[in-house]
Amino acid sequence: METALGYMFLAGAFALIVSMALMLARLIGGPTLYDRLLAVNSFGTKTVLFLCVFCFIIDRPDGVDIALLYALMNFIATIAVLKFFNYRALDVNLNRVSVKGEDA
Amino acid sequence: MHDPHVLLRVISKFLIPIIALFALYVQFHGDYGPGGGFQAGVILAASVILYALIFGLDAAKKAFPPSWVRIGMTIGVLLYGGTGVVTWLLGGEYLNYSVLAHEASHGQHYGILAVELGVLVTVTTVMIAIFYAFGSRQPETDERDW
Amino acid sequence: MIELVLAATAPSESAVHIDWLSVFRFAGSLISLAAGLFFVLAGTIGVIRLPDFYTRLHAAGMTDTLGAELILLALMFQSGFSQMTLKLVLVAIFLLITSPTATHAVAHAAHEAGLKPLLGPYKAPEVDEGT
Amino acid sequence: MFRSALILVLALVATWLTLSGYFKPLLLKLGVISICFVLFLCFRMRILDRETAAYGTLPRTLSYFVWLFVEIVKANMAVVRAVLSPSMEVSPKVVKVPAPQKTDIAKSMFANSITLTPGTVSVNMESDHILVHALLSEMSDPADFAEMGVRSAWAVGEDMGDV
Repeated sequence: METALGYMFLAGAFALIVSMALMLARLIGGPTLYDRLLAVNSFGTKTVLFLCVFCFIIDRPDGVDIALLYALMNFIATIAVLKFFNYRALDVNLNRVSVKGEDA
Repeated sequence: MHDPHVLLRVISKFLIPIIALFALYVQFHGDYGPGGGFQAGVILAASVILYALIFGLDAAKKAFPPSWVRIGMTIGVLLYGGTGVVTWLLGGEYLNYSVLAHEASHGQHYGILAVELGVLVTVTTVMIAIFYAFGSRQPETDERDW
Repeated sequence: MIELVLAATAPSESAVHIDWLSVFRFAGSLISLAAGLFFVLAGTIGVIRLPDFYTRLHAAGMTDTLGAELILLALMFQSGFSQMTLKLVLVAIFLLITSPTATHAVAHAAHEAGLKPLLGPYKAPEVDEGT
Repeated sequence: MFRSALILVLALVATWLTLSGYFKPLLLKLGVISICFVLFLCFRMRILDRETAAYGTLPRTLSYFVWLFVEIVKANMAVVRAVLSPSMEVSPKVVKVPAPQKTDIAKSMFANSITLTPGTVSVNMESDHILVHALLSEMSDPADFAEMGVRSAWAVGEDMGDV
């Protein structure tokens, strides 16, 4: 059973890599900038999943921290790139309510 | 009031404390798992950068003033170097932590904590300084140029 | 002689005993891993096949939600009640929170930039066998 | 604000214990220091309010997610069928969904729930409605959205009447 489990997760990791490679095709060929961003974002999600599965295969639970970090960084990177391409600058306040954040 | 970025604001506010706490977790668990001062500094800076991305650079500079950045960059290096000098004064070699406490292993623990704290402060403030420098750049191209 | 035979049969009798809990965990993780990979691959194929940006968003969302959660569930089945399960739950929660927000941000940016969605019924073009 | 700070501290303690898993005195002390620092950072950023500490209605949110998960599974089946069929018949449609929720957090929960169910993506958030792009035209039924809106508002503590 142990080896069956190992092969199962290996197959899962391989399938994730295949799907990441297919996503790269959309990243390279995507007609618009937003297609590319979508592909990058989806690629990041798959990277998180791959990291989780891979840490399981090599039996090191610490690696899940890295997956957690990657999920957060993926979000920040997407927002930063989007903001840069929409406003051509990072110094824009996206918050139209007061900084206090109380509900208007 | 028309506010198209409601969702980004709410979710980012939810995430900022968690990212900061995660940074400090990475900082203090450097000897149990992957992590350490450098990575923690980058993650802590990322939480400030997320705040700056959503609320603008001015609000970020109010929350985390540039003067803190300048002070932090020096304090971090001083902490690192100062630990070395203290071990030197206590009779060991430069950065030989064993002399910091009565027991060698305790001394090494405290020494590593101090040095990693120095790395954390320096890396955080340098990352934020780089972001402030990049973020203050005004767009050179017009909206119609591209 | 009889004692020897008994001693020889005793271990084999205990080997027949099946650990149902681990069988259940194995089956659960096998099923959820297979389903999760199916949704991930279907989402990827959707991103490749669908005609325009806004429709591709839906396929990518399919990967981000059910695919990701099911694969993490498969890992949780195997790790049992441990530190790792809690961390995997945390990863799942973060993916549930951040991925729709990032999708919304990309869609909103495209909408603001004036990218027009393709509307109305759409069918995949027939594959031309001759060329 | 104090109530939000208290809720945030409880949530941060839970997060720290989940991440760390060690109960050594030194690490617990460092955890207390970390949580104090995070609270200080949030105070400096002026984000200590209900949106940052959205854990106050956790039981309701969890039971809402159970309902949402069923919806996600149903929507996934429909999208998979549409995407993997050879003819790939899709009928994209853009609809305006009314969003009468009062608080920003309820609106965000609603928009995120719409995006989480595959086949519908919230594209733009106006003051009283959300622009939704639907992959299949049968998914753009206003009644479904209304139910989801009421339930998601309930999940973050805003009562909007019966489902």
